[in-house]
Parts: sequence; C-alpha cells; structure tokens
Amino acid sequence: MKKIFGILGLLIAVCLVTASLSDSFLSAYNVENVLRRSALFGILSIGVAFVIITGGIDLSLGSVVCLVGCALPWLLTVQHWPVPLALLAVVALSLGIGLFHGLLITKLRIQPFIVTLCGLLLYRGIARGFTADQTVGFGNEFKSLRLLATGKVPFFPGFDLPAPLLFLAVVAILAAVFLNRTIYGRYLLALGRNPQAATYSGISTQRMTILAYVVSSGLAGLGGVLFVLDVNSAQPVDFGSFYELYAIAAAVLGGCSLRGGEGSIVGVLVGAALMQVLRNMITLVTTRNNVEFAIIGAVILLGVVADELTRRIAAKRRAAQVLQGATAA
Amino acid sequence: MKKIFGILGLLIAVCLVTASLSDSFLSAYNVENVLRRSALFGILSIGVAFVIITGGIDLSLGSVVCLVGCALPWLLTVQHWPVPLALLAVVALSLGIGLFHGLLITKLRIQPFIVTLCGLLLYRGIARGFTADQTVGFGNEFKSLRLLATGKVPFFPGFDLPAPLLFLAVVAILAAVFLNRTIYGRYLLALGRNPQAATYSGISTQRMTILAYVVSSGLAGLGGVLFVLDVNSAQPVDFGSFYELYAIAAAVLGGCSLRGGEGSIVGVLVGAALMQVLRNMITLVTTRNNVEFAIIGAVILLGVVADELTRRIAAKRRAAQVLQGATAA
Amino acid sequence: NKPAAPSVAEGEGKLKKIAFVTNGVASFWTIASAGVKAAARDLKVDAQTLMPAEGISDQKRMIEDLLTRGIDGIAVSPIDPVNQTELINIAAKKAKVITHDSDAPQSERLLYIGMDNYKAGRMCGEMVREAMPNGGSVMIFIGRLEQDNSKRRRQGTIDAILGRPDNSDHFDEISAVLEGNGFKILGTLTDQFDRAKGKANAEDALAKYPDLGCMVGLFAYNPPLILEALAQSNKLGTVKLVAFDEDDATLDGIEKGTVVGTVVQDPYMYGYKSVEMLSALISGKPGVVPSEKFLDIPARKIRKENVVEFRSELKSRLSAAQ
Amino acid sequence: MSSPILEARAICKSFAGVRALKGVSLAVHPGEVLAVIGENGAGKSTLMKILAGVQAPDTGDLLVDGVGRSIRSVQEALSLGIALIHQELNLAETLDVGANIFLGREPHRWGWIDAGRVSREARAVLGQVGLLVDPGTLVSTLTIGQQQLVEIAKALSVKARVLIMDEPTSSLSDHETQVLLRLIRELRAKGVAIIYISHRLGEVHGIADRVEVLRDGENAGHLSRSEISHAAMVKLMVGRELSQFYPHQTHPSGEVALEVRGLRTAAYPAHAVSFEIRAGEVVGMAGLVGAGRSELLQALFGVVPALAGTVRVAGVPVIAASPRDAMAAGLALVPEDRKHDGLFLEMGVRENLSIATLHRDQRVGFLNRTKERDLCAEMIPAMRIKTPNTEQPVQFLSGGNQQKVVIGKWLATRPRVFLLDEPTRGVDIGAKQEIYRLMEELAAKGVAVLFVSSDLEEILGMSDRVLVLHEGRLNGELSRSELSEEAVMRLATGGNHSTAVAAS
Ligand SMILES: Nc1ncnc2c1ncn2[C@@H]1O[C@H](COP(=O)(O)OP(=O)(O)OP(=O)(O)O)[C@@H](O)[C@H]1O
Ligand SMILES: Nc1ncnc2c1ncn2[C@@H]1O[C@H](COP(=O)(O)OP(=O)(O)OP(=O)(O)O)[C@@H](O)[C@H]1O
Ligand SMILES: [Mg+2]
Ligand SMILES: [Mg+2]
Repeated sequence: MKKIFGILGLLIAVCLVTASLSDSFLSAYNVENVLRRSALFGILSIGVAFVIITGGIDLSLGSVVCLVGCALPWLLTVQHWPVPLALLAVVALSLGIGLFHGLLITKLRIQPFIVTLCGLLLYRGIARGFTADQTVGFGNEFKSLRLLATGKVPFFPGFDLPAPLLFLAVVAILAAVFLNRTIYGRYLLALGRNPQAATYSGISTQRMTILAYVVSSGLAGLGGVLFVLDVNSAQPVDFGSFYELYAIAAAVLGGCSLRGGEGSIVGVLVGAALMQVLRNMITLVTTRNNVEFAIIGAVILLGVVADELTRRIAAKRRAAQVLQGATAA
Repeated sequence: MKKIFGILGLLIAVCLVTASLSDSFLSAYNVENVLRRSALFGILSIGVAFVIITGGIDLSLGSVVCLVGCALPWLLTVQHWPVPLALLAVVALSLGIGLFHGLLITKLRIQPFIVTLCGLLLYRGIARGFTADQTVGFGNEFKSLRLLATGKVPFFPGFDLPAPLLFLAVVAILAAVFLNRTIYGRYLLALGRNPQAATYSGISTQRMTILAYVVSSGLAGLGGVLFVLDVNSAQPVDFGSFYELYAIAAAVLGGCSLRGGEGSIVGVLVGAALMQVLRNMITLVTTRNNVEFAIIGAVILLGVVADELTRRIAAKRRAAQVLQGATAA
Repeated sequence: NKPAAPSVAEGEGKLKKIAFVTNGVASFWTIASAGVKAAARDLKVDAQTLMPAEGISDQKRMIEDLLTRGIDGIAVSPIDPVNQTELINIAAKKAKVITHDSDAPQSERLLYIGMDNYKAGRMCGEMVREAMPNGGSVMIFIGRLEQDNSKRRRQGTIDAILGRPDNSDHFDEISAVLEGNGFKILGTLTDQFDRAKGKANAEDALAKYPDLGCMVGLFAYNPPLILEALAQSNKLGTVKLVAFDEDDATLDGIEKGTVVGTVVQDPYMYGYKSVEMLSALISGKPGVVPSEKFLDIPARKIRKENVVEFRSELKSRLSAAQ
Repeated sequence: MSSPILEARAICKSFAGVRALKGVSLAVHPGEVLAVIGENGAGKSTLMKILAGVQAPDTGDLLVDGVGRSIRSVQEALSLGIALIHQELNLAETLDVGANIFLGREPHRWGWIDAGRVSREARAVLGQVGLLVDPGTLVSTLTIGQQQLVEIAKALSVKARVLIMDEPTSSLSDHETQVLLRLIRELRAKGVAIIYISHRLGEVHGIADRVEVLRDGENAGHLSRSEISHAAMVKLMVGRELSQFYPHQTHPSGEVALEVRGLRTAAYPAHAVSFEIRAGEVVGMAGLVGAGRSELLQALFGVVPALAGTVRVAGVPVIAASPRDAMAAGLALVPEDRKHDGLFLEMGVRENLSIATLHRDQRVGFLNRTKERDLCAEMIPAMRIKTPNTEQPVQFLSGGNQQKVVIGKWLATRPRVFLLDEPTRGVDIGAKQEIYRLMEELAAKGVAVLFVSSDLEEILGMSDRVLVLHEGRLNGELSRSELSEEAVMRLATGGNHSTAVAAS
C-alpha cells in the first residue's frame, strides 16, 4: 500500500498543476475524455499486471489490441458476421492467444519475453495480412454496438460517466478481489516471488501462469474491442502500437515489481491515469505536442526520483531519531 | 556454448532455404548488404547484452540511436561544428546517458525498466525538440566521414567487407575478451547471477552495473552514428524506433537469459544476423512484405520451440541410457 | 479515360520487374497499389508494391534488396528527398528510377509523378474560408510534420486561410499562433499515426477552445477521428470540418453536410502512371515521358455537389483491381 | 509393532551424471520418530523429496498404509497426509507469515480466503513453535532463524500423519530447538510418524526411536533405540570412528586483532556493543534467534551500515562501507544464508571458490587462470568437497558441500580476522570436524576467529571465550573456565553474569 502513495501524490500534483494552468481541465467534457482514455489504458494495464505479478512479461498486448481491433470491424463489415458471433470470435481469439502463450511458457519453458515478443511481431502481421493493410472501421453503422465505448451514463446533472469507465470498474473490482481475497490470487503472488515455494506448497504453478497470460490477453482483447469501437477505425500497421509499453509502465509505476510477487490494482489504475493526464495536460497547456513524450518521460522519472528521495530522507530522519532516543536513554 | 547451437542451426537453415529460393541471395552485393545490416544491429545487441547479463534491461537504446543519429548531422550541418568536436560530443552524450542510467539504478535503486523506459520517451522527445521534427542528414557532404559506414574494404576480388563489419569485429572481440578473460567480466556474470552474493564477495556491484549501462548506451551511440552515416538521414520521429526490441530479441535468442548471469557474444551475433537474414529473405523471396513481421515472429517462435523439443528428446534419450547402464550394472 | 497501353514487346521469356515503393503504410497507398495492379495487368509486367513500415532505414533496405533481385524499374516516394539523393542515384545506376508523390529534384531520377502538396493545401485553405466567410478560429490536425509533403500541405492551408501570397518556401513554427484575415490559427497537433491519440487531440482541442470555429484534418485518417470527437460532443455541423483525402467516413460526412469538403489526390493514378512510365522507360520508349520530367496529377476539391460521382468512380477502380 | 504407515522400497534416483540413490529402503511407523542420518550428499534430502512428491523416483515403490502408491505431486502427498519441511527455506518473501503458513491450503469457501481463520490458526501454530510475531508480518523482514520457525509452523499446520523434517534445527539455537523437540514428542504421543534429519547427533540421541543411516545413496545400517549412541552413529555414517571430535587447544593469544567500540546496528540501536579479539583466539558468539548476532557480523563486514562505533583491525581504524573495504582490512565473513549471500548457484565450484580472490590474483585486469586452477586443486581436497569436477554448478552439490565451498572461498582470501556465521549449518559430522580443524589451524597461524553458532555443543567445544548476546546487548562474556551449557543459556535468556556462572 505504502508504495502507491508516491505515485498517487504525483498524479494529484499533476492534476493540480494542470487545473491551475488551464480552465478547461476540470470542465465536464474534458474530465469525461480523460476518464475514458484512462479507463481504456487501465484495462490493458490490469491485464499486464497479472502477468507481471507472476514474474513474467507480456509484450504482445499492443499487437493483440491491433489484431482484435482490426478483426472486429473486419468480421462485421467485410465478412458480415452477426454481432454476437463476431464478438464471440474476438473473445475466443484473445483468450486463445493467452492460452497459447501460457502453454508455450509453462509446457515448453520458453522465456515469456521471447514468446510475447514473437506474439508482438506475429499478431500485427496477421492483422496486416487479412486486412491487406486496409484501414477497417464501422463507418456509420453499428452505432448501438459502439455505445459500449462511446456511451455515457448520467452521473449527476452536467456530468456523465463514460461507458469504458464502467467496464474498468468491473474489471478492477474483480481483479482486486481475485488478487487479495481468493486463494488463486494468493497463489499468483506466491508464484511470482518464489515459484519453488509455490510448487513445494502443492500449487499448480503451470495452471496459475497460464491463467495470468489468459487474463492479460483477454483484457487486451477487451481493450482492443473498446478502442476500435471508440475510435471507429483501425489501421493494422499502427493500431495499438507501443501500448504494451504504456501498460507495463503504468503497472510498474503503480507498484508492480518486475521481479514478481508484488502489485496492487489501485496502484496500476493510478499509474494508467497518470500517463493520460500528462498527455492531456500537454495538449491543454502547451501549443506544441511534439515534446509530449519527453515531458511524460521526464515527469515519470522526476516523480520516481522524488519518491525515492523523500523515502530516504524519512528513513534517515527516523534512524537519527532512534539513535538519539537510544543514546539519550 | 551448447545454448547457441540451436540458434546457429536456425540461421543456417534460413540461409539455405533463402539461397535455394533466390539466386540473388548469395550475390556479392546482397551478402555485403546483409553483412552491413547485421553488423549495425550486432553492435546494438552486444551493448544490450551487457546490461542483460547483469540482470537488467535497456529499453532506451532505440531512442539513444535516434538522439545520436539526429545530433550528429544536426551539429555538423546546422550548427557547423567541426567533425572531431561533433563526434566527441555524441560520444560523450551517449556515454553520459549510460552513466546517468547507471547512477539512477544503483544509487537511487530505481528499477532499470522504469529508468530506461523514461529514457526511451525522453531522448526521442529531445531529438524531436532540437530538430523541431525536421529531418536531418548530410546531403552531399561529409562523404569521407560517411565512409565509416558506407566504406568497403576489399576482401577478395569481387567481394568487399562493409566497414561496419570491421567495427563489429573490434567490438565483438573486445566484448568477448572482456567477458571471458577479465576479472570484471567474471564480476558482471556473477552480479547477474546473484547480486547479493556478489556484494558479499567484495565486488563493487554498483560500479559494475554502471559500467554495463555505459557500455550499452555507448554502443547504442556508436550504432546511431553508423546508422545515420549509412542511411544519410534521420527523422527524429521514427529513427531507431523499436531497435531496442530487435536488439534485446537478438541477445535473448543468442542465449542471454533475462534473469541475468548468462550470455555469449557469439550467440548474440548469430541472433542479430538471423533477424536481418529473415528480413532479407522476405523481400527477396516473396512479393508482399506486409507479413514480414509475422514471418519473423513465426520463424523465431518455431525455431525456439524446435530447439526446446530436440533438447528434450535428447535429454530423455540420455536419461534412458543412464538408467539402462544403471540397471545393467 | 484509361491510358492507352503502349505496345510493349512481350514474350521475351521474362516479364519486366517493377517495384512501387511507398513512404509508409496507409490506405492511400492501398488505392495506389490498386493502380499498380491494374497497370501490371494492362501492360503485362510484374509489378509489386512495397510499403516500408519503419521509416527511412526500412525504405533503404527495401531498395537495396530490390536491386539485389535485379529489378528493372523502381518508383519511389522518398521520405527524405535531399538526403536520399545518393541512394536514388545508386539505384538509378542499376535500374530505371522515378519518384512519385514526393520528389527528389537533385537526384538522377528520370521523372516525378505527383502533385504539388502546397497547392493542394491551398485548396483546403480556400474551403476553410468558404465555410467561415466571417473568419474565426482554426485548428489543424496532422499525422506527422516531418515529411516534406505534410509540411507543404500544412503551409498551403495556412497561407490560403491567412490570405498570404503563393510562397511555398517558408515554414511556420508548429507552436506559433497565427492571425490574419479575420482568422486565428490556434495550432497544429500531431499524433504520429496513433489513432487513439489523434482522437484525443481532437477532443482536447474541443475542450481547450470551446468556441473553436473550424477543424482541418490533413491526413486521411484525421477527418474521421475529428468526426467522432464532434459527434460525441454534439458539435457536428457547429464546428466546421475541412478534410483531406477520401476516407469513407469523410465522404459520408460530405454527403450528410457534416464535412465541408475534402481535397483528394489521385493515388490510383500515381500507381498506374508509375508502372506505365517505368515500363516505357525500360523498353526504351522515352517519347512517352514528358520532357519537363514532371507528370502532374492534380488534386481536386470534393464537395457535396460532386461527392457521389467521385465515390462511384473510386469504387469501380478499386473493384477492378481486385 | 504396528505396520508401517509409509514405506519406501529400493528407491533409485539419478541426476545428470550423479546417482543419488541406489536402491534405498525405509519404513516409518505411527507414533515413531525415525532419525535419518548420513554424511552430506548421502541422499537424505533426495529421498525425502521423493517421499513428499517433489521429485519422482526412477525406480522403486512407495507404500502408504501398505498400499502401493505413486506419489506424483506435492498435492498428492499432502492428501495422503505426508508433509515435508525442506532443508532450504522455501517461503514467498513478499507475502506475510500467515499467507506462507497456509500457502496452497488456505481455508476458503468457493475460493474465498477466510482471512480471520488464517490469522487465528496461524497465531496458534506460531505460538506452538514459540515464534511471537504477528501473522501479518512480511516474511522478508524476518531473520533466517525466524523464517525456519515459520517453515516448521507451516508443516505443523498441515496436521500430517507423516511429518518429515529435513534439518529443521540447522539455524535454530538451543532454546528454539528444545521447543521443537518438545513439540515432536507431543506429536509422537498423538500417533504422528516423524522422520527427522539432523547433523546434530545430540538431538538425534535425545529424540529418535530408531536411526536409519544412509551412505552414498545406500542403506548403511540402522540402530534401535537401545543401540543409539554417538559413537555408533558416527561409525555407521563415516565408516570409522572419529577421535577427539572438538580439536580445541588453548592458544597463546597475541596482539588485539579486532577491536570493536560502541558499535550500534539498525536492529538494536539502543545497545552499543564493545569487545576485542586477539590474534590466535577462537571466540564463540551465542544468543537466541534474533539476538542480533548476524547483524553484528554484517555491520563489521560492511554489508549493513553501522549506526555508530569504531572498529580497528590490528590497531588500524577501519571504516567498512562495503565488504570490499572490510576485505582490504583483512576481514572475511562466511555468511549465514549461503544460498542468498554466499553462492552463485548456477556457477561452477571453481568460479565460486575463486570469486573473492580474483581481484588479488589478477594480471592487470585479466583472469589468472593458473592461480584459479591451483586454488581448486588446493581447496577441493583440503576441504574434502565432494564434487564430480570443478565445473559442477554448486546448486547440484549437497548442502554441506555447498557450505564447504563458501568457507573455502573465504579461506582463500587469507584473512586476518575470520568471521563465521553459523559455519556448520547443515554440515555433516565429518565435514564439521574438518571445519573445526580449519578453525584451529587458522588460530594457530595467528588468525582471529569469531564464530556465531546456535549449536551449543559447538560453542562449548570450540571457544576460547564466548560472547553472549541478548536482544542486541552484549550480556556477558564467559572464559573457557566459566563455560557451561547452563551459563550460556542463562546469559542468552537475559540473566546476569554472576548468577550465570554461579549456577553452573
Ligand atoms: N537436482 C540435482 N541435480 C544433480 N545432482 C543432484 C541434485 N540434487 C541432488 N543431487 C546430488 O545428489 C546427491 C544427494 O544429495 P542430497 O541433497 O540428497 O544429500 P543429503 O544427504 O541431503 O546431503 P546434506 O546433508 O548435505 O543435505 C548429491 O551428490 C547431490 O550433489
Ligand atoms: N530486514 C530486517 N527488517 C527488520 N528487522 C530485522 C531485519 N533483519 C533483522 N531484523 C531484526 O534484527 C534482529 C537481529 O537479527 P539477526 O539476524 O542479527 O539475529 P541473529 O542473532 O543472527 O538470529 P538468527 O539466528 O535468527 O539469525 C532481529 O530481532 C530481527 O527481527
Ligand atoms: Mg540434505
Ligand atoms: Mg543469525
């Protein structure tokens, strides 16, 4: 828990600064936008957090977003599948990808980095293949389906909650309950820190690992569906490109250790929101956005450094006090 | 050593297949091209291998390539610095970046993934800032400087060695000697295996870690210089983009474990060459290149799976023999 | 108005090998590749489209590999014309090389096929002025600004809006706020081809400037994303939208009146003409090639009155190429 | 006698190149403590792992209640009522104590953890083993000894019918050991079958109903309750009799080699510790689990920062900010936790032995391979390290042999002051004697030896002088003439010096 205070502080600081520099930041319209984007990236980040907690990594996530994001409109508008069937297909596809990763990693013991890096190359390539590099989208159709991503739920007068936020809420609550309250969550955490201890305790580590990759790909699939419904078009070459890095960054910022065994869902959400607020800030406050990434990088770095330094100073002060108390006594 | 046989076999297989499908593959011109590209990526991969061996990761490498690749022509053609000074500046820049990473990681104990991810965002952003997103290049000037990357050294009649290959040879030999013959190389490997035990053994783990990041960024800088001299122009937005993933993939394919402590320079070179030969094959043999990445991903995955399976079968056979010997005795 | 196929001597065993190299991957180039295929069929040559996914070094690699394959002719859209001159010259020694879409005038290319992006930009700017006769504030959205064509396109748009004279040689800073002629250009936002980012840019602009008058989307996918943002904030029609290129959603919008109009290039013709010209050059019929080494394929304005006709033409070409 | 609850028949197991078990048989009955002893690498742990489903035997049969079973997984073993405390710690450090105790067996309803029950029951078993920490404490903040107690609590919570303990006391001090032995007696009275492995023969003597001896992967013999004696056990294990187990001699002490003044550590900042050790002295340091002994040695060696105090080696002040500085001053530390702090498990014996001396033996930065080879040639026989070759990864050595590698590595640095933290943890009797002999030799050469041990016998047998810590305080010092089990225990539990010495 302590670990997320730093990042939460950073998020609040960035929000305050942006609000003071731009009147529009706190407008209902802007808040809804930022919430929607944070929700979309939050879903991806929670997925990858599961894998990171087991001590693995999933680099394929952006490509799964791309594959699913291209497949859904392609199935609907080019292949003219009925909506439920198309949705079922992309869900099965993303879960299947996760299963495939999990099996390669557990049964054949191939490093997760390699498996998912190949996935990164492969799935985008497949999407480019079946779409023949064409942009796919819904055009003016499927409006009601698209409400899943673009819809709004009235919250209080003048402020609506974007639909993806509800998805995120459900996913986050399920994930948090799963991790903290169920035996399987416990197994995941144990497996991440000490796979041997987990095995010796009679835990089926393979099944848990596979589960983590299925969750990761599954949520990437959900993210892909929501992204394409929101944006309304997907170009296979760059749809979802680099999203794996954003998601991993959010998870790690939110307190997941890449060594496994640690992670909090709240932290991950804060991490995902931070990235989106930063991007929003840059467009609202500055008139150039080509240094956007530089600023994000710099802020994250400064935040992490500041967090570390305050922690150290606090520890030093505490030590000094203890010593003083001790020598005085 | 054993670990690299699999990947070497894969490289040879891909070469044979390509040669049988395309007459041009073995032409001097093509071999020179493939060698030059492999050399450029090989230099990057060796750099990142150092970091991976210590159990770290360097995601900033593509952005360092970008920063250095943009800075050199910018300094020369826009700022009109003299060549030696400009070269000195980019060398200092890349080494400085490595030092910066190393210090953050060792002194402030920030996770390498975070530090270098911020680097990835930051350095490209900086390059986009000072070039104002303009493409920079040498145009028709600095021909002699460009020979460093485009030059050829006669090897035997009709076949020249591309200059970057010589750089690679020097770098690879130095790296291999360093890793296998010096005490510092041993320290690096030990540190990657068990940092705690390394500290207890009187190894200055911080200094070794910093060294690894300096080598990684330094070689990324060298790579950046050679890349821009070869291509003659750099666009800050995508120059070197994703190169970190290729380099890491090459290193891991070549036998570096992301858990640290393992790695062979020869393996890394083979890994880097494999990626380039695959891409070459796709352009030479097929008439569509939009599934290029899918093919690379699939080949790597199949290769790794095949390697794992043969290893297992071999192990099983050996175990059976031992058992037989035991019961016979 | 299908170009007549020049009588090419065929049947010498091997087909002429021609490559059409783009500057990236986009739907725009898919239409061009339809033209390439159509020409290949009409002229009986072996023509292939290559789209580099990773920018300039990828393009270089592709050209090198094409030369390795013994290609006869290459049509390339150079990403960085000035600095790629040398590469083009090397290629020109081994094959016939022409440029399309974006020129490399100092190189030894034999021909440039394309249009003037600055002029096309000005057409866009003119439509902005038509849409807002009393002036107002304008925001520009574009994928990237580092390509020559996108810089010129943006500059043309700005110059026409501000009523400046024709002068394609200058460049306004990306962050500059420009005023003149009753218009205020608030800025240019780039998205590096990340669509979610492109949409976020449009949303953020709407949040930042509640009284925004007109949005200009200069890359093919920008107008549809802006339409999405407008629809979600109930500002369709209130905020004007001027588009570039012929995305389906853009054309729909023009039909419905939510998009003022768009400027279209003719990528199909880029592809078709490139193959046609290269094939003529390879078989040594220089008569086909214009003497000024420039084949202009001008841009067109598409508005409500001609959009239906344009769509049917586009559709028939694409289906013919399948 | 009742029929065996668990029986192993003619078990064989080999690893790449090593035949660890060559047809071993074993049987244990309800309400019986069966001690399994043998030298390091005899195959004890391997056999236990097979019984508990961690590893599969190559050939051989397992019978539970007389019925043949193939125990293929830990889960299967647990469901048959077989629980194993591993020789090496196996805890998930980022989880709390309660979570670790019930890992894999959480009380739950439809997957939902009953946190209240976990905490209640964890508290109960922790109380049983005498570890008074909150179940919510993170395992990573516990000392090795405390973690060992968590492992025991974990095994107890299984309520197994067969409880296998592979060296449960190797990092426990006498006090905790007594608690454990009492627990074992209670369990035995309830009819639980217990397999007990230890290299501390005193314990075995006190608790075992029967002793099974393994040697080189084979049954070397067994002793019934009445036959158990120190000498008999040693004879079966080693194949010969060991004379004079503790080779201790009084040494003429020389100059002060190590002088510690007012040293404070982060664990116990309230207490400043001061002492000195002379060249040629062997000083033992005793205390209960968590008394701060390890922390003290770590501070001396520069692994953890000292909060205050001065250290002098041979009169020269040393500011050890890192082990490197400490080594330069002539210190060496054999750490308590060899797996975490001492060894590079995947690296070979050679690389592990030479790592601390590479710097000294370098040739302008290059490895001195001759010296490295010479070092192996010297250390492997001198320490009697049992390894197929110098390149064998140390993870495949038995625990005792791993320990010898660590000691050998530090011996090679030729220290002036040798600090050893639990030097004989998990080491067999033969090797123990080797280590004692080495300590003696070092002392005779004028090295100052300071060793921390939880094995009281060893403290009594080997020390010229004993320092006893109690909750971070140096609670007293006993000269060899004052030494007795009683006196050490009293000081370790907080009694004062005069009563401690008087009592004995
Ligand atoms: N995974 C493994 N791979 C290879 N060899 C192994 C492995 N595990 C054990 N061995 C070898 O098997 C033999 C028996 O080891 P085991 O750990 O059972 O000994 P032990 O009797 O428990 O010794 P100790 O008292 O030191 O714990 C040793 O020679 C050891 O090196
Ligand atoms: N990382 C830590 N965080 C908090 N407290 C710690 C930590 N490490 C040690 N301690 C505390 O410091 C005290 C001394 O521990 P130390 O390891 O020095 O004891 P010890 O006498 O060697 O006991 P043991 O036999 O258990 O190793 C203990 O009370 C322990 O709880
Ligand atoms: Mg053992
Ligand atoms: Mg201790």
